[in-house]
Amino acid sequence: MIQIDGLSKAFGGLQAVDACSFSVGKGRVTGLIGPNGAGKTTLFNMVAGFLKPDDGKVVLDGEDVTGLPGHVLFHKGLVRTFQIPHEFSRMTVRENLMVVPPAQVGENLIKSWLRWSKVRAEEIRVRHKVEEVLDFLSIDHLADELAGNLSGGQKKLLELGRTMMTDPKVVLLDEPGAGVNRTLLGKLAEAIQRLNEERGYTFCIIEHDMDLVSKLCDPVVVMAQGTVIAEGPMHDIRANREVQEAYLGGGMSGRMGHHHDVARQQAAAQAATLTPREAGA
Amino acid sequence: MSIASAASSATSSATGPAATPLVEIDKVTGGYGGSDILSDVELSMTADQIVVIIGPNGAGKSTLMKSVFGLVRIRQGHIRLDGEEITNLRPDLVVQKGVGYVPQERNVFPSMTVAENLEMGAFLRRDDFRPQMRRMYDLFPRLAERRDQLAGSMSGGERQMLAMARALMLEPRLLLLDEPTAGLSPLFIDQTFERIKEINSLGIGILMVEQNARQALAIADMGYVLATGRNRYTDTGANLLDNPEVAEMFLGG
Amino acid sequence: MDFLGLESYLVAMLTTVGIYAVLSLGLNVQFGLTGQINIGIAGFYAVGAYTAAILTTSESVHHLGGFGLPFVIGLAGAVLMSALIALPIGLVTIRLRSDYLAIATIGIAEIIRLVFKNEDWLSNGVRGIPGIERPLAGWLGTNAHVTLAVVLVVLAVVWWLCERARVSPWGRVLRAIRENEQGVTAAGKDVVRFRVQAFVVGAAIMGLGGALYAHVVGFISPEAFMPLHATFLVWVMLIAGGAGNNTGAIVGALIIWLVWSGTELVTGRLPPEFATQASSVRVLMIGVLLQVILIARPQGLLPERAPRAVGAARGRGK
Amino acid sequence: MDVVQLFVYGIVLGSILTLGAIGVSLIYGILRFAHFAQGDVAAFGAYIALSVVVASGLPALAALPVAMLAAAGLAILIDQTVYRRLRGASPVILLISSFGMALVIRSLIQLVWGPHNQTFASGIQIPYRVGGLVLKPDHLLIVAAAVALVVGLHLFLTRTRMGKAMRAMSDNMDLALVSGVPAERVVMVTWALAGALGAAAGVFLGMDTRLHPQMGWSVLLPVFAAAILGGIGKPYGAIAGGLVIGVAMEMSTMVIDPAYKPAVAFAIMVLVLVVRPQGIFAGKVL
Repeated sequence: MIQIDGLSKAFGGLQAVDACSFSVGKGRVTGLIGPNGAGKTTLFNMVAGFLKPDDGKVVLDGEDVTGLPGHVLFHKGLVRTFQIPHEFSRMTVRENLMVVPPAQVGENLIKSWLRWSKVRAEEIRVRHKVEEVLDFLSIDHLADELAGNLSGGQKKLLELGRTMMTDPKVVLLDEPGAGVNRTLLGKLAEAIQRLNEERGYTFCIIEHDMDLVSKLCDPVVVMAQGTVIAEGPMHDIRANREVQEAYLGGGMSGRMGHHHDVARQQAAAQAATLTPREAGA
Repeated sequence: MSIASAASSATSSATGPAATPLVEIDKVTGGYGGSDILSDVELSMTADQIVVIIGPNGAGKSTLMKSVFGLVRIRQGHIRLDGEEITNLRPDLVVQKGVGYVPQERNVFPSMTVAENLEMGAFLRRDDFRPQMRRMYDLFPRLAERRDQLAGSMSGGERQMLAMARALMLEPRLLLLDEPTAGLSPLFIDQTFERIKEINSLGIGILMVEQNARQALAIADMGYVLATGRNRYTDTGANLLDNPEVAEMFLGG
Repeated sequence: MDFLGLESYLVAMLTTVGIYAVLSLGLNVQFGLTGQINIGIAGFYAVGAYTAAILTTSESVHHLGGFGLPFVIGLAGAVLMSALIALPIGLVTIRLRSDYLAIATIGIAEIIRLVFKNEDWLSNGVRGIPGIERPLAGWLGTNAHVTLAVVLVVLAVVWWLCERARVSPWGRVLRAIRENEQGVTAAGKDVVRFRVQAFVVGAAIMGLGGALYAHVVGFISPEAFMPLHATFLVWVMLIAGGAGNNTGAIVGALIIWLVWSGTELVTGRLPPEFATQASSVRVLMIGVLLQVILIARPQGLLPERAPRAVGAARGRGK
Repeated sequence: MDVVQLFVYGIVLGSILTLGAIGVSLIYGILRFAHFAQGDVAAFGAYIALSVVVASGLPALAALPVAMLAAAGLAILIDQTVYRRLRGASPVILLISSFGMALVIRSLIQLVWGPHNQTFASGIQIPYRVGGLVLKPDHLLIVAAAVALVVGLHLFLTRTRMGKAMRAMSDNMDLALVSGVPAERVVMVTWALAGALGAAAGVFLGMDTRLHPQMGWSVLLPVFAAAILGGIGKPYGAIAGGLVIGVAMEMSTMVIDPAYKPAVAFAIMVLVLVVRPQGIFAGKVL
C-alpha cells in the first residue's frame, strides 16, 4: 500500500532519517518501533505530508506522493493521528467527527444558505456515520460531551474515530497507546484489530508499548539511528541481538563504522569498564 | 548477588549500609493531574554514587526524577534528602536544599552568555560565587573559552556542559540529569559521561535517566530498571549489563 | 418626559441597537466562530457607510457621485465593497497570529479613516456627506418607525444568515479552526481558504451595518468612525453577550447600549460646563465594565452552545 | 524638503518610537501578550509632565523623572488590579482587556486635562542652523535623552541582578523559576520599566509636537510596527525597529501626502509579518 524508498531528512547537522526503506502491506497492521530519537515520528511526518523529505520517495498505492501537503494526501486516502490528540476542545465529540468527511456540500456557505435541504440530507448521512463510529468505539455515551472534557484515553479513541469518518486506504497512528489507561487500551486495541479484520483497514503504527505491538502488529519494523535495522514478526524481533543492542544504546558503535576512531574508542571504553565486572562476577 | 552487597561492593568508598542515604525514595506513587504514572517506586543512593535509571519508553523514568524535584504530584510515599522530608516540595525550595537539576531540553538561557548562565545558576546565592565559577571553568575548559558567547549559539554538547555547570553553581549535594546524552554525537556522548564521572568524584551524587543504557550502566554504581512505573530490576550497573533479561525487557519480554 | 417623547426616544434607541447588533454579528463570525481578532471594525463600517452614501445621494460636486441609486442597491454595494476591501487584506494577513492580526487591523482601519478624511474628491473630507435619505424614504416616507422596521428586518435577516452559517458544516469548520488548526489540516481542509472566507463575510456584515448607519443618521463624516464608538463598543457588546452565540451578540448590543445611554442619563445631570468630561466618564465606565466582564464572566451572558445536530432524534428530525 | 533634514526628523521620531517599542517588547517578552494600552500609558506620562511644567514653570525635560515615575506606578496599578487576575487566561483575553484599558486611560486623561491640544511651552524655539540643516534644541534634547535612557536600560539589563533575572525569564521561563527568580517581582519591574520608558516616549512626543488625548492611540501603530520589525519580545531589536520606522515615516513625506505617514508604518509592518514573522533583527534578543 505504501512504499517508502530511501527517505531521508536532516535537521541542521543531525541526520534524523537516513535512507529509510520499507513497505506497508495492504491489509496488514505494520508496527514501527525503535528507541527514542530513532526518527520514527519524522518519518511519519514525511509520509503524511507534514514535512518535506530531503531525498527518497513515498509511493501510495502505486502513485508517487512524495512531498504532497497533508490535506491533499488526506483526499488520496492517507489519514494520520497525532501522538498528542488534536481534538477541538470546545466542540462536542459528535461535531469533532462531523468535521472530517471531505467535500461536504454545507462547507460552501452560499449552499448552506440557499440549498439547506441538500445540506440537511447530507448532515443526516454524516450523523449516521458518526453514530456508527461512536458505536463501534463504544463511546456513544460521550457523543454530546465537549471533546476538551474527555480523558486522555478517550481523546485517543476520538482520534481513531476521526480516521474512520472517511474511507481511508491507510491509517498512520502515532503512539495510539501513549497515556491511555489499561482498560481503554484494551478497547483501543480491539477497535484497531476489528477495523483491520472486518473492514480491511491498513495500518501503520508507531508504538512504544511492546505488548500492544506484539498483539496488533505483523510485521514489525525496527528503526534506530534513522534507518531500518530489522523487520519481521515481533517474536523474531525480540530475539534479535541487534535490536536489543539498539535499545541499550550499544548498537551505535556498530553502526558508526565510518567513524572508525570513535567506534574504536568506544569499544575500548566499553572493554575497559567491562573488565572489572567480569573480575567481580 | 543481593542488592545490598552489590551496592557496597560496587562502591569501595561507601560508608556502609547503615549510613543515611543521600536520597531515599520510599514507595512513591504519583503522577501528573489525575493519573498515577509511578506506583510504589523505591530508590536509594548515597552521596558518592552514580545511579542510573533505565527502562523502556513510558516506564516513568523522567517522572521519577521529576518527583524528586517537586515537579510531580506524589500521592503516596516519601522522598527524603539526607533524611529530611522533601516530598512535594516546590522546585525552587528543592534547589535550595542542595539539589541541582538539568532538564533534558531547554536547559540553558539561549540569549544570555555562558558567564550569565552560570550567574543565573547562582541566583539564589548571596555570597561570592566567583570561586565556584572558576571551578566550573576548570572542570569545563570549553566553557571558559566561550564565556562571553551566547549559549544559544553553542553546539548541543557544549550546551549540555553549560547546563550541568549551571546546575552546579549552587554547589549541590545531588545532581539530577535527564537524558544528558540525548541527541549528542558519539564523541560528545563519551565526553559527557567523562564529565559526569568527574563531577561525581567531587563528592556529588548523580542520579540520571539515560536512553544510552549500555554506556550509562558502565559508569554507574547502581542501576534501577523501571517498567510501567514500577521497579523491575535493581542491581549494580555491571550486573545489569550482564543480564540478558534486561535487554529483552525493552522489547516487552 | 411625555409619552410621545419617550416613544420616539425608544424608537431611536432600538434603531441604534439594531445597527450595533449587525456589527456585533459581523464580529461574531470573525472572533466568535473563527477566533480572529479584528480591531478594525470601524474601517469596514466606514467603507459600508461611504459606499451607501455615494451610491444613493444625488449628484454632488463635493464628492464622488452621488449616483442617486435606490436604498437596496446602496446596501448591496456596501456589502460588496467591504467584502472587496477585506479580501486582499484577508489574503495577506490571515496567516498571522491572533495578536499580529489585531494590530494589523488597527492599521487598516486607521488608513481607511485617513483616506476618507483626506481624499476630498471621494468623500468630501472632514466636511462629510450630508443628505443621505432615510431607508426606503421614497417609498415609505421618513417616519422613524419605518426606519426602525427596516433596520430590524435587516437585522433579522443577518441573524438568520449568521445562525445558518454557524450551524452549517461551514461554521463547524471555522470553530474547529479556532480550536486546533493542525487538526483541521489533518482532516483534509484548506484552513487558509476558510479563514479568508470568515474574515470577508464578517467584514461584509460590518459594511452592511455602516450602510444602515448612513441612512439612519443622514450625514456621515470621518469623525463617526473613530475607534471608540465603531470598534470598542462592538467588542464590549459581543464579549458581554457571549462570543460564539449569535443571539448573545444581539442581546449584548441591547444591554451595552442600554448601559451606555444609561450612563448618559447619569452624566446628563451634570452642569453643562462638564459636558466634555461627561463623555469621558461614560467611556471610563464602559471600559471598567469590560474589565469586570472579562474577569468575572469571560464567556458572556449567553455562552456559546453547540448547535443542535441536524436530524437529531428530538424535534422535526428524521 | 531636504533629504538630510527629513532624515534628522526621522531619527527624532525613531527615538520616540524606540522607547515605546522597548516597553511593548519587554512586556511581551515576560508576559507574552501584546499590550495595546502602551500608547495611552505614554500619553498619561506626557500629561503628568504637563502638570509639572504648568505648576513649576520648569522645562518639560525636568519633569521627565516625575512623569516616568507616575507612569510606572500606573502600569503597575493596572497590572495588579486587572491583568494579574487574567494571568493564565488566553493571550486573546489579555489583549482585549488591554484594548479596553487603553480607553479607560484615555478617558481619564480627557477627564482630568480636557480634550484640547496643549503644548509644553508656548513660543517658538530658535533653531540652530548647521549648513542647510535646521536643528531645534528640543530635537537634540530628545535624541540625547533617548540615547541616555537606552544606555541606562542596557546597563540595567546586563549589569544588575534584576535585569539579568528579567532576561532569564523572557528567555526560558521554567528554568528561571527553578533557578529561584522571583516571578512576581520581575513582572512588577517589567511594568515599571515599560511604563517609565513609555512616559519618556510620551513626553518627547509632546515636546516634538503637542499633547492631545488621542496621542497614545495614534502612536500605537508605529510603536507596534517598530516592535514587530525588531522581533517582538526583543528590546534591542526594538531600537533598530524604531529608527527604521521613524526614518521611513518621515522620508515617505517626499513621495506621499504626510497625512498617510501611519500607513507607511503599517505597510512596513505587514511586509515584515508576511515575509519574516520573527522580525528582521531576530537573533539579538533580550
